[in-house]
Amino acid sequence: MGRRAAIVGVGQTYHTSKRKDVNGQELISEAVKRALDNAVLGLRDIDAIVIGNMDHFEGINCVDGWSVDGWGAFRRPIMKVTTGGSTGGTLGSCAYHHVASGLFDVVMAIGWEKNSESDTQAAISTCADPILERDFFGGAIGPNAAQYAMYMKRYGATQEDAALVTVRDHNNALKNPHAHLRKFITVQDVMNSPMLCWPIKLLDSCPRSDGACAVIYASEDKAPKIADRPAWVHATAVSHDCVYFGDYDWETMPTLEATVSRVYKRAGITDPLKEIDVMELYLPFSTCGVAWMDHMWFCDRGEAPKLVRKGVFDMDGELPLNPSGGVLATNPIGATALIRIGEAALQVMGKAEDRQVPNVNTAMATAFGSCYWFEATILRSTKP
Amino acid sequence: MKNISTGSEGELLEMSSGGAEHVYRWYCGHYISKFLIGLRDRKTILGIKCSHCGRVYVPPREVCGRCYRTMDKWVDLGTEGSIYAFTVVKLPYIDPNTGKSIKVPRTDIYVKLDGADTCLMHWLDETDEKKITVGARVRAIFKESRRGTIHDIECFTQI
Amino acid sequence: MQNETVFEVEERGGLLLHQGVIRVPYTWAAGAVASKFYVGLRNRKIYGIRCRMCKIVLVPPKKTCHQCFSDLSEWVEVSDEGTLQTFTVVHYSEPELHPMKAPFAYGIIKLDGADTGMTHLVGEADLKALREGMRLKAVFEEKPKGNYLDIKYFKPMKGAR
Amino acid sequence: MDKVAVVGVGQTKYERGKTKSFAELVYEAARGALDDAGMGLSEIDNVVTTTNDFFDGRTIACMAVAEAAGSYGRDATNVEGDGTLGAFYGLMRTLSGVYNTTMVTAHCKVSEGSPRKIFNQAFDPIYDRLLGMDAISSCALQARAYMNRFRINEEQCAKVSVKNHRNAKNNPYAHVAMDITVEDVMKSRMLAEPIKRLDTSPISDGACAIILATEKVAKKKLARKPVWVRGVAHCTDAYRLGERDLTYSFALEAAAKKAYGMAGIMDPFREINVAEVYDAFTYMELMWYEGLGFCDRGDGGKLIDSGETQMEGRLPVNPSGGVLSAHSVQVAGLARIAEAVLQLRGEAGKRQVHGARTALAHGITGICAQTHCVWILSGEEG
Repeated sequence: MGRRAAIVGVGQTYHTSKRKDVNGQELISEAVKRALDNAVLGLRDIDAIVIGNMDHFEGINCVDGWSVDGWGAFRRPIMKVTTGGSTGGTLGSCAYHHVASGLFDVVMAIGWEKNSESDTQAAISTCADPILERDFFGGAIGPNAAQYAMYMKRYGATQEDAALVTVRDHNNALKNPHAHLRKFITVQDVMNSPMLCWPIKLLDSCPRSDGACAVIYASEDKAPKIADRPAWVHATAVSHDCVYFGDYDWETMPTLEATVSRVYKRAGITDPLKEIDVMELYLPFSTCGVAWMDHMWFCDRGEAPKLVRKGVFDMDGELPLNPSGGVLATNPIGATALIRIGEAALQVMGKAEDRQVPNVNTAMATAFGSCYWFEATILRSTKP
Repeated sequence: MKNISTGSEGELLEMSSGGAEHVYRWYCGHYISKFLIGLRDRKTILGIKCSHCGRVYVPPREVCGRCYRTMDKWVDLGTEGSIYAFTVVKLPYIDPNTGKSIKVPRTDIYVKLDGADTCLMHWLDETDEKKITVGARVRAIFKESRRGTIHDIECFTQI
Repeated sequence: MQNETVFEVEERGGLLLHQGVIRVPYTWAAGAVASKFYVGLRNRKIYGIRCRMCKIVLVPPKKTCHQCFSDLSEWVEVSDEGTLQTFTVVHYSEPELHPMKAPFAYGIIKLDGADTGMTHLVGEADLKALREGMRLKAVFEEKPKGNYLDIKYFKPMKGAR
Repeated sequence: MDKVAVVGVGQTKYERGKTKSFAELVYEAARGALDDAGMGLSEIDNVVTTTNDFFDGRTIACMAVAEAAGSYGRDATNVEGDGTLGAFYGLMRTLSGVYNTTMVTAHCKVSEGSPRKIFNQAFDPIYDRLLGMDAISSCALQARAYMNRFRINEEQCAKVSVKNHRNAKNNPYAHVAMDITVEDVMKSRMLAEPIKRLDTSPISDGACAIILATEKVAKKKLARKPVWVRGVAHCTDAYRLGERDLTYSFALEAAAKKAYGMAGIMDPFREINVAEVYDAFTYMELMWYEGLGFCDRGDGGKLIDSGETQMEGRLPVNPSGGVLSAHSVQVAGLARIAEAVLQLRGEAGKRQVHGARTALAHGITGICAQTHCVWILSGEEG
């Protein structure tokens, strides 16, 4: 039961604050073409497609049907999945299960967003329950700011610790030609940037971008014929427990813990710091790059600031995080988590160019969104 | 039909949705209705307890997700609790309800009501973050005229 | 408090119903291809785009052919006259959606020189006399705004049957 | 394809103005499916919800139903589109070797939003959205194109309405069940020619859930007779109406052919015993007859005239009353699967097609049914 599957191609647009030269369909088509080129495939080689975004960002219903106009999904099997910020993770997982089911051999996942087409905070606020929580939900910043406020109080972490995460990710982005924000910054720059939502400042926060990403998955028979070094999917996992934002327990981060424990277990990982070579984490705010690290089996509770200060997660550290620059540098929301998977795959495939971490055999990508919904994928250069 | 030159990058246009609005009539459901009527008629906050695991949920709901059992033990949580988390929103954004910018600063809080295991979201009447502390005791201030909405609580205030 | 959303509240048999509104404004980039189409309408010209592979002219134009996935760049001007492929006369009113008052007609019109149909309104017509195959001509908006209604509607041509 | 069975189904009654919240509706259906299967939630290892953000009036609409669908503590995911597609993803997860039992839910409260405006949002904001078309007016274009091409008359469409609304009287979950005549349909208010009030489906709220299980689990859990998934496929046509052949659904034909191939069906009209198809409008049922290969292209009208798709005919279509009798948008396709399952178990009550061994369930999504999904189910393992 179940077939093995691997990622064989990755394509993304360049990401920027506003693409006026292309509409959504045309933006998607750019990413699709690049993924096909990357895998040296034609559209006719694709057996099925999954697409996703967040509906209220562009106000387009049935995006799956609409999108085919720009990129030739004409007369193919296509479906749409969406889970908010984690949509990209959901897409990757959906494409993987398409292949693993044995029903399709080569499947493309497409994530996209044109955040410039609406007010991102307004659109994201509509994810809160309209009767009880919408008026009190200041977009995605609110809960994360509150979480880090608690974290600082409890563990003596500082705003500078979070700034180190921004500096790391932004400066990594300098080597990623697709990244949206590419400017050298320092801790001081972060500390001096305007306060958005205490203690989160402008540079602690992800941008909003226009962009698209496509990732091609292939079956165990097809993958080695398409790619020299496919990135094999060893495990995916997801956890979604809450209904209201007020339900979540930020001290224990139960959905993050559940997701990583499930995915580590399924991939046979016991010591991620040693066994995983690179991670592309969905960190929407720099503060998450501190507080969330406590829940990923890297260290004991409250120890994350020390790891960050020591540079454990830097490009030359023990476990490089976000060589691409991560979400802090690029954030077309429906594509963001799929870019994490795509970047992790490129690392395994040895195709990450200037941002390549040497000798990557195991990579992990995560997704975050919705009501504290986490997803994770583990990729390896070896077949499961 | 005649061919025309492809031309260079010309003007780039945008389409606008204008003031489009979408009206919804949401039934609050059997549990939230009771919760809101509690605010309206009794100036109290109702939670619900799972008789299997003992967790007390607010807002109340039909099913305890952990035990997957329906709940029927209503709990009167009163009006006081402590700040579990807060955030002072300083950057205005478009209010999806009105299409207009929200007024800032605005303090969103997560209140852990005494006796509850989850938090209620609301506003705090203090916008200076230096004067707000996590764990501070707060009390709900009710409006004089109440209609059965979450805004029957005007806001929370630090005791 | 400021920022409060005022719902209309109804109570029915001990259950509450809240009426709310979502008003998120959108601005969609037309992209270079659709922009060119609209600039054309401003000058009362209707542009299509040809796919050489599929040997078809697409109106309205698009950047990529939906059939063969090749990028298109060969612009053509098509006629403002065409043939009605199918239509419907709408009898209900939906003022926030409908650009015309009911009864009015929608049709799919294949313009001369195009291989695809264009959905649009049919105006200045005896609605009872509409027929498939009827010849129609575009009526342009006097003050174009850069959107689909810069063609106000298509009207039956004189003597069209 | 490895063997997967539907081991439990649950539906709410479909009505306009349901007072339950999204979560309460989904719990009713999901609990119903578990009870039907004789399972506890602990035996479910993953969940697929099916939602639409526009109908629910909130983005990430799946949030609201997480606990109710049983997502707590297990892998969960969400499909946006028809319930047949949600179920398809559930099927793929069940087949992947990662999971053994999948809960699939769908919910919709069409009555709470403005369905016409919501449907209009499926049109292209760059081009034709400003025309203000919705499901009725766009489908009217398709209805006329189809009817004109094949000389299908309005009375033939009306017969679908008469049949399905009458069948609905035997279905306790149906929303609109009634005895009407062809004349009643013909005299009902004209909405968008040729579509009249009684050619359309109602605005319904409701939820549906099904449980999919691997062969190993299905053979262990025998609270109900397992119903086996024998074939399933989906396909999408071009987006713009002017670029499609509106008179025939290529996407449906492609999906049906693939599903039939998987199930080893050569002659669908003779080998399928009951079909539940997505008849959002009367003309659709006739068009789907053709796309599904129940008759030749253009013969949909003749097939309804023949009476063979009536309850007593050779291939009863929509014994439940179909979507014309209950149209809760994302739910409707999943409800078709649930109904097919009840038929194959012999538990469809007064709407039972006697001796049904092979059933077809069909779902659509998009403008003028741009996407189709076809399921072939059987009481036999094959």
